[in-house]
Amino acid sequence: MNMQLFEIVDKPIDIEEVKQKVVSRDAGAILLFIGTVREFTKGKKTLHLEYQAYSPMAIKMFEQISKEIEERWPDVKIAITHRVGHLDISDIAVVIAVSSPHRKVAYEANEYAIDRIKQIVPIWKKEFWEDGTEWIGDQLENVPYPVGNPPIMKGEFS
Amino acid sequence: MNMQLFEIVDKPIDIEEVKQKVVSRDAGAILLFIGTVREFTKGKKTLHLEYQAYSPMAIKMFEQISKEIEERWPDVKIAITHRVGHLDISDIAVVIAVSSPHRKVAYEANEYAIDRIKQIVPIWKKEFWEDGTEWIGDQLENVPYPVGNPPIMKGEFS
Amino acid sequence: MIHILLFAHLQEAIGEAELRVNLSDYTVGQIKGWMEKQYPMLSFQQMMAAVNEEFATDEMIVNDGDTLAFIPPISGG
Amino acid sequence: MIHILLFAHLQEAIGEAELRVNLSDYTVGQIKGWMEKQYPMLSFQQMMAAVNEEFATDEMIVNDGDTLAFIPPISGG
Repeated sequence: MNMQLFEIVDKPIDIEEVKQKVVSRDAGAILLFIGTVREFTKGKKTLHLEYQAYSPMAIKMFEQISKEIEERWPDVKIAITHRVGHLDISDIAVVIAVSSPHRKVAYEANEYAIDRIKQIVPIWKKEFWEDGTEWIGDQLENVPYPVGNPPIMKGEFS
Repeated sequence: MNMQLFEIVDKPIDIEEVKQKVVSRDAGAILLFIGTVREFTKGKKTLHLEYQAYSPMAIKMFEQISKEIEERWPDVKIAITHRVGHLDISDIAVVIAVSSPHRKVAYEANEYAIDRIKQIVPIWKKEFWEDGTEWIGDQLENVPYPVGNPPIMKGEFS
Repeated sequence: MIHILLFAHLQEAIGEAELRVNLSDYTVGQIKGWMEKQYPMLSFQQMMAAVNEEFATDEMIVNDGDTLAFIPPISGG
Repeated sequence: MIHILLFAHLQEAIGEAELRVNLSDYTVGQIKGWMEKQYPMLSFQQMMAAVNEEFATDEMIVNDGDTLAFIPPISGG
């Protein structure tokens, strides 16, 4: 079985495979977040997407998010797979699997993971519309970074 | 494709199948809650479980939960499958699939669904330990019902 | 004639999943009392009940042909 | 010699995914200034950067053999 907990892939993601990585006899809850390509964003129709990643750094950032989660919720297991390349509407861009003895923590840790991915993991999305294309960043969806610094936690520069 | 959104089954649950029921071109997030059989609860070792359901009423209660969610979060789609019969450690007891254009709502609606399932859906779990068995109810895990009334919302008796 | 459905520990204690009894037009609360007389080791007063698959109060009348289910504290999910 | 990695709109605008330049021992901030001279249509001052796959401040010095990646606003997930 593939036991790399954090992956960037250029093929469709098998959600069952990501889930298997967090299965545990101690788990009472497994929470899977599946990010899918939405057709309409603010009324604008997306034809398809392209994702690009700085893969080795993205993996390191996934590991850092995992470490942050372990500090907050020690009993949680987490696995993340993000896809790159061409994605069509309803295709899966990312799967985050979290297992925990109790469900409340699974929801919290999973949501924490996706929020942090959107803050610190170097992955970019290019939207293809009927009237053009654009690499998405703070222009449309994300908050601009504070000057000169990413919105990350202290200790990351050590 | 099986499009019954709410099911009680006596075979292993296929999470991919439950997920497919909520796939949508409008969805940016799909959240799957997977309830699994945990080996230890409060230090006590579970050997296996048995679930029993009042199936037709359980399906009605799933539909009611869906209706409550639709009122609160109109863009959400939801599907629920619960398994009954003999379950071993790590087996899947329940899968709740929620899709939504935006992720925040997917987390909220999914957690709402599992909380409500534990309040109003007539399903019972029997624990098998090394030293005995017990049908689980308020004795161990759940809050006792207020006298004479289930903890449900107004309007349900109409 | 009404149908009474039993689940979980009730089903095991009584040894039946379903009873058919001549208790039409009694209330849920009255039928609970009757059950406690039949099965003195079991307690029904604080137990939830459903008539025809909908939660029911103790005051609800159970009509001929109805199904009354006793719902012990649930533990699904 | 240092490696500069370019992604997203930077990669498309410059037409390269990687540059090799003789800018060892300069700071990230100084290299940003150099890039803006080379590519006046692009803005680097407020952009995040990473040295050897770790986020880096403008004051960090980039050594010979290091990899400096410019990280435009991200949009993964």
